[in-house]
Amino acid sequence: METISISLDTVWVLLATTLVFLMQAGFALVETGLTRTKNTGNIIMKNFLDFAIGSVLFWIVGYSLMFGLDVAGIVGFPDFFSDNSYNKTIPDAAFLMFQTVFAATAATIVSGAVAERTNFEAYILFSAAITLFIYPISGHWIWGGGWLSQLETPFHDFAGSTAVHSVGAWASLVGVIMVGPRLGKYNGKANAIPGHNLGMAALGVFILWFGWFGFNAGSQLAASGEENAKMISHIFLTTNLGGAAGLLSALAVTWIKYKRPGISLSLNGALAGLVGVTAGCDVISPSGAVLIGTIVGIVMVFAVEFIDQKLRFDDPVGAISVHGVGGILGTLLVGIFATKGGLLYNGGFSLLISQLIGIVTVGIWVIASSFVVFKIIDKLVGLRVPKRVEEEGLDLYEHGETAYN
Amino acid sequence: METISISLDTVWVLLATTLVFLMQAGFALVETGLTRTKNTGNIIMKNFLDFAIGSVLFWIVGYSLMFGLDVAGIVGFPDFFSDNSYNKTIPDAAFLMFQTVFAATAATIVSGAVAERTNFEAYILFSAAITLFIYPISGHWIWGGGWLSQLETPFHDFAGSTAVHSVGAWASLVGVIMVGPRLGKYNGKANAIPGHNLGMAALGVFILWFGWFGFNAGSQLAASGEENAKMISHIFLTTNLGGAAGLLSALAVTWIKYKRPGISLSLNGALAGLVGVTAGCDVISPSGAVLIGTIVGIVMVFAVEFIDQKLRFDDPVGAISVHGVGGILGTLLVGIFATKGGLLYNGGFSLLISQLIGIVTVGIWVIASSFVVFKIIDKLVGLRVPKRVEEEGLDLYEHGETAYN
Amino acid sequence: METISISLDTVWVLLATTLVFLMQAGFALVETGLTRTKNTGNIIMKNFLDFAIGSVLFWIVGYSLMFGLDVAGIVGFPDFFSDNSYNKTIPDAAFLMFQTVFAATAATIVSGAVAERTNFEAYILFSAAITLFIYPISGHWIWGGGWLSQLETPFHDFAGSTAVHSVGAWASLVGVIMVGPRLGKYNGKANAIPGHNLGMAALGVFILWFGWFGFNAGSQLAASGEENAKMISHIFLTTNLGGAAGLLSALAVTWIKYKRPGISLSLNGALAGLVGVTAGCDVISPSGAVLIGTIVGIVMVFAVEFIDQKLRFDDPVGAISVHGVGGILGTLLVGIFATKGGLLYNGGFSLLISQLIGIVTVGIWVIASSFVVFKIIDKLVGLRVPKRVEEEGLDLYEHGETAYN
Amino acid sequence: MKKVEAIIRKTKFEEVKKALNQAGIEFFTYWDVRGVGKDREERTYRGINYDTSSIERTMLSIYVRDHFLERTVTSIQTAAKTGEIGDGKIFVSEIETAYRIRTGEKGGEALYIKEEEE
Amino acid sequence: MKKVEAIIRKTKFEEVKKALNQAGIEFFTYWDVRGVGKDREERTYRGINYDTSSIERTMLSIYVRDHFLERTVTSIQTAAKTGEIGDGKIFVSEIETAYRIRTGEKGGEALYIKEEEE
Amino acid sequence: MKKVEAIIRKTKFEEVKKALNQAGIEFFTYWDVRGVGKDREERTYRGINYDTSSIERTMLSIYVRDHFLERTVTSIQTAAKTGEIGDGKIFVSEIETAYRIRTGEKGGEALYIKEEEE
Ligand SMILES: Nc1ncnc2c1ncn2[C@@H]1O[C@H](COP(=O)(O)OP(=O)(O)O)[C@@H](O)[C@H]1O
Ligand SMILES: Nc1ncnc2c1ncn2[C@@H]1O[C@H](COP(=O)(O)OP(=O)(O)O)[C@@H](O)[C@H]1O
Ligand SMILES: Nc1ncnc2c1ncn2[C@@H]1O[C@H](COP(=O)(O)OP(=O)(O)O)[C@@H](O)[C@H]1O
Repeated sequence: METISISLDTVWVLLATTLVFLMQAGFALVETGLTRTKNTGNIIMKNFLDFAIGSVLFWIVGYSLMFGLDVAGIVGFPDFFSDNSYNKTIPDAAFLMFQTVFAATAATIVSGAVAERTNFEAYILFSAAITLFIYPISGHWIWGGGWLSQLETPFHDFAGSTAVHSVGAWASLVGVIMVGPRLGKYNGKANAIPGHNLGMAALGVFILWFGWFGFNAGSQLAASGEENAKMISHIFLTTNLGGAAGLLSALAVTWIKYKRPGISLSLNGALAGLVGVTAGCDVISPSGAVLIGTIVGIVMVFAVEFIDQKLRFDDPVGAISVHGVGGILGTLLVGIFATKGGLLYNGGFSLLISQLIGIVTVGIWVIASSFVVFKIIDKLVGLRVPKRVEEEGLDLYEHGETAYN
Repeated sequence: METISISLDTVWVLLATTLVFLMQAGFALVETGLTRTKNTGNIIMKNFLDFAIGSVLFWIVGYSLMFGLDVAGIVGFPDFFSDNSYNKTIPDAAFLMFQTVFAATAATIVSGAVAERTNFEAYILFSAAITLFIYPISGHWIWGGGWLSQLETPFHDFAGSTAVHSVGAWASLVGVIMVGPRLGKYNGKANAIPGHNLGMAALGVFILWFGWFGFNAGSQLAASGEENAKMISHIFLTTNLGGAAGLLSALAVTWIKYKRPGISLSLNGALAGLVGVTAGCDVISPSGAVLIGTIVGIVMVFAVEFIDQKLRFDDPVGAISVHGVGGILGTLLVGIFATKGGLLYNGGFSLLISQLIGIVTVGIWVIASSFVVFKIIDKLVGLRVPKRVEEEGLDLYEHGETAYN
Repeated sequence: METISISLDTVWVLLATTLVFLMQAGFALVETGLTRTKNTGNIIMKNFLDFAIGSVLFWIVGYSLMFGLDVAGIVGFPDFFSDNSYNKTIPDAAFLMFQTVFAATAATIVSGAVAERTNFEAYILFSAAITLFIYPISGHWIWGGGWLSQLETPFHDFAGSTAVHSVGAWASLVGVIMVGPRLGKYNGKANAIPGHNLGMAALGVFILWFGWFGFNAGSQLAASGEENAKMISHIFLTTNLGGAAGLLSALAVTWIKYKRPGISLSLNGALAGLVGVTAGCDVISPSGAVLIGTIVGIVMVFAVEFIDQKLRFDDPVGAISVHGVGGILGTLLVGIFATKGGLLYNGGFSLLISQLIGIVTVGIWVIASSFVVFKIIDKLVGLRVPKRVEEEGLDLYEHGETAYN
Repeated sequence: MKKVEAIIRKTKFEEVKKALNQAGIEFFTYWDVRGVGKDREERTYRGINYDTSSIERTMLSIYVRDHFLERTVTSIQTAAKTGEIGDGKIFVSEIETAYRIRTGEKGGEALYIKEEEE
Repeated sequence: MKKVEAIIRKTKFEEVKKALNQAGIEFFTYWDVRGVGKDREERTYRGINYDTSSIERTMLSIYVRDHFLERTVTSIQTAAKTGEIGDGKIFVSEIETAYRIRTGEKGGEALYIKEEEE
Repeated sequence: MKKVEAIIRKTKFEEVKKALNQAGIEFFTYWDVRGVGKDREERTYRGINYDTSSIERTMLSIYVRDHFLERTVTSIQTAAKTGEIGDGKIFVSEIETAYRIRTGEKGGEALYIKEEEE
């Protein structure tokens, strides 16, 4: 390969890395915006720590577990401080950086779900575990040459609806259940605990959308040559249409269901749409993207209601619905909408089945490992802050600093 | 053309697309910052919907009206879901995406101008109309091979002072007049209704400036080859100097006129300067950019005062002055400052006249079509919210959600 | 050199320019977040003016002083409006733009340090001086072919730990001392004056981190060819690890020292880590980056305490500790951790000594020149606002506008 | 001396202020409050309806000498009225004494600028 | 007519509101305050410990007719109590008169909807 | 029992708090208010001058037993004074009764910690 192609690919991947990096800010804003003033500082810290810890641990350990020499299809061969080359085209450091910001994304999803009542130390430990091995192992199955990528019809998850988003969501689910709901959330009925700043949340969604172009189109890992140029352009289009359709459909549902166009659920809709098209952004048509975005946007609203009011799992930002439901559906629908191999395009059921296998096994892995990790952490430091701390705010008691003065 | 050049051009256009995309966040921040707390959620939603609706409709219809096979110089041949190739160098999807974010920019300008009293449904319908046909048709004249680009001395609007910004501003003007001023804005005298968060507005301006590099330099649609490399670098320089000069001159005017350096008008000054150099960023010298930025920045402040206090058109964020006055002046001054063809560079009057023709005809088109569209919408759903809703805030009554809790 | 390489390098530098540009927003957010509501508008204006004035003055004068034909190793030959080519590979305008956003960064550091009590006019004058000649002259020594780059073992400051950050910090130090502490900061003991919005500050840090990828990797000024591709990837990795380590170490120190994980100091830690690796990001290993980030993060916390409580210099945002202590240490540690020439890698002391010489001489230059400039400004317009203005807020009295309404 | 507390619509603030000024009341203090009253507006947050009847209001606190009481109440009454539910209330109570911090003046004097009235 | 001022924990607001509603108190006004009290929590900002004992509280202001006083106090008392330091206080004072802005009704009448009670 | 309401400059808050503490007043409540008074400062927003005389102030609300009244007033008076227009005012009114929510104690007892005073 020519060196100029390598250079262009490298530039592409590095710039995609910066875009994905900024998604950390997007998550921080969405999560703080949808929670209460008194916990703002705590959530910010969790988001920064996710990224900082993730950057260090993924580099030291996780990266090799994910991309190292395949061991029985299950895990990469551990190789601390990653001085091996896991990608043939772009420089190692570029590939590592791109994968690092992905790993950090998976971790950060959890922080919103368990916000406002989780012990800070407990959260840090869990966040470390997710980048250390939970995410890398299922990641290895999908992207590191592991068994899911060795299926006859390989599991297709282009940019991580399952590998990143569902992983974060399954871990969130376990966390939410084990930590329990916020005080006052369920007393007899489910109560609304409105977020303190929808402007922040909205900015966060814009920034996430912005970063998502890097997330999806960067996953091509190349831009040189006509094929790559066409592909990344195509991905831009499907990604954008997915987000737009998710927003519009969630808005429509809230408008019909609750008589008025809901703000925070529409924002979630955009994110759900983006999550939804992430798995298949390379193999679906623009119309497919609109359909997937629409389906995911609609289901997400019902999921939020179901999880919050029926199951009574307290997920303040809707992480499980957005990343979990969005991730599962998005991955599954690849089996239907993929222009090559999808059910609708006469591809039969084999892709759909592979997708289902991937979704389920990753789910089992993440639920099981998260459960064990949370249990251990609970023993070590306790998952939950004391009642008083939760009431008066984590900022004041856990950090001794308040966000607004 | 070599494939590596195509690849580089594609990367350039796609990254410019992400930058322009983020301008949506910039607009949302400026508009919410300069209005009141009680309408924050509503403005956010309008900005998201602009983009989501625009993304879908422009793809389905607007794109072909703008760039399709020229029909009598007036409009492109409609071709739904755009599977034709309208650009010879970069992939279709890249060109479509770049044009989509431009279309969404034109639409979003209106949301600020009519903020705080417009019926949400009415706004959505208007926003749909603008990306559906108002913007694409005048856009066709300028960029799609229509009659303005066929003039003997073609109308020159490199990145859209007229095609994008003035279009948004003319539509804003019609909207502002037809919707009427906010309650309490004019009772005997013109009253100040201070924006609720200048920090948000300032962040918005920074983000817009950031995005503007993509807006202007991306409009080159190419980066490969020495000529293109020089041109995009040149555009960076003129764009930046235009914004800086606009900020400084508006600041100076407020300082002299009102004795103190005004904050929100200086922010508008930066935007006006950026709008001003958008038309000619490729053909003016750096000094020309400073001069255009300065002129536009000065005039903008007087325009805000004139429109607000003399004409009594209530434009809470100054959209008409920034994008309209900035857009008109910027386009016109190309005829004077263009280093090839400009009056000052011995180019005679022919370019100036073409510029004038473009400004006027686009103005007439947008005013006329917006008027008709607003009239129809008024009949259908009514343009204005009830008094009570306006008083207590659109967030509460139209969305049943408040932004700050 | 092939034109496609030039094009790719240009694209790289221009995109890095946009990233660095956005750091202005990052600084504005950090500085407003860590100060009080009543001065928000003032700080925003200072940040905008830094950039606008810097863009104009650096283009007219500073650029040639920095990069013009070397005069005795001290300064570049002045050449107004810079129409010479100072860089052989990329177009002039691209190089000028990249250098402009760097110059503006140096200037903006000061605004936070002297926030909440400095006369607006005085600040503007000082900000002009820094881009006009203070920064360009020491910049010439380091990057413009001046004497520090002619040392036998040349002073190594890849992306500006000294050239940019320390320059800003030294000027801040002089400013902080000459302007004096805020009212109520020291009465008997040192008092806490908490910042008004940690959410803003956190977003600012995310944005700065984002921009830093452009700041450091863009300083390579090239991306084409395998060497460049490897180098910019490497820089991404070291930059990111430096920031992460700085954050984690500062967090750890506050946790131990103050019993609880501090929020605003951890944010400063990330910035200090980033400043720290800026000088050596190209020549240190990833582990070196972690070590430098850690050292700087730790020392920064003690420095904040020492400067604030022992020296009683009132630096509301910690600019001196972050950019000064971070800049000095980071530059010095290159002499130890550089994989070629560093003490630890058997390179002996010569690099370390060069680093020391650079640190000290730049310090002397900036302190001396800043002192003179501040003295003159003090005579001309006075450095400090009246007591009443400081008490009730600069927004109201200096701008006649308040940020929050 | 009396204390007049008025809970009014935020949107009526400017008018009430003007009316008070015209009635010669130049000094008062106000802040944002939330009122729970009859004018309930249902909200929906993420699918949960919550009848928060709380709407933003402005609380005015005005300390006046007795002979100013009537016109103070009347000014507010007139200017703050829309006739729709939710206009708010005015409450009057007794204040024992007042001090002007700047001068230390006590009692009624604290409430007006002596030189101006004479 | 009495004015009941209660300073309660922010976290107890919803419960207090419900208790008041059940006791027939449908109208009141509240806002955020900061309380300085015994429940000090030390803060550290950038290395400086500052003992700010101020904690966010909610102030309720409820104007009631005399025969409603007791149940108002009792409702708050019960619903706002956690038993830990910092639960807050309730204060009762006399109000001379009240006006309903919407109708101009004066006195006790201003506090209830006539038709409803009859 | 008395209620002392003081409207002071925001910038004087820390000093007033310290002065109150020294005078033995450990409990009080405060919040941000806007004061309309003589110290007008003209603003300009987007070219429109608007004379907003409203400036940010802090309202303190302190409930004290009668024998604490004087020192409370004096402390505030002294600590909040700058001598320039806009220093604010102090108002005193009668409180009928008080309750401590935590214990249900009533009257004067609600205002001090019994064990501590004895
Ligand atoms: N008894 C009360 N105590 C405290 N605040 C009250 C009381 N009655 C009304 N208010 C305040 O006045 C506002 C308007 O009163 P409301 O009863 O809704 O309208 P109206 O007076 O027109 O019947 C309420 O939102 C509440 O803030
Ligand atoms: N005398 C007082 N004046 C004003 N506010 C008071 C007074 N006493 C208590 N408060 C308010 O009540 C809150 C809780 O009171 P505190 O004394 O801390 O708890 P407790 O009543 O359980 O002993 C304080 O934070 C303060 O806001
Ligand atoms: N009669 C009043 N009622 C309510 N608030 C008042 C009254 N008089 C003064 N204030 C408050 O006190 C603040 C300072 O008072 P001002 O009259 O400006 O200064 P001074 O007391 O020094 O003459 C005002 O901003 C206002 O908030």
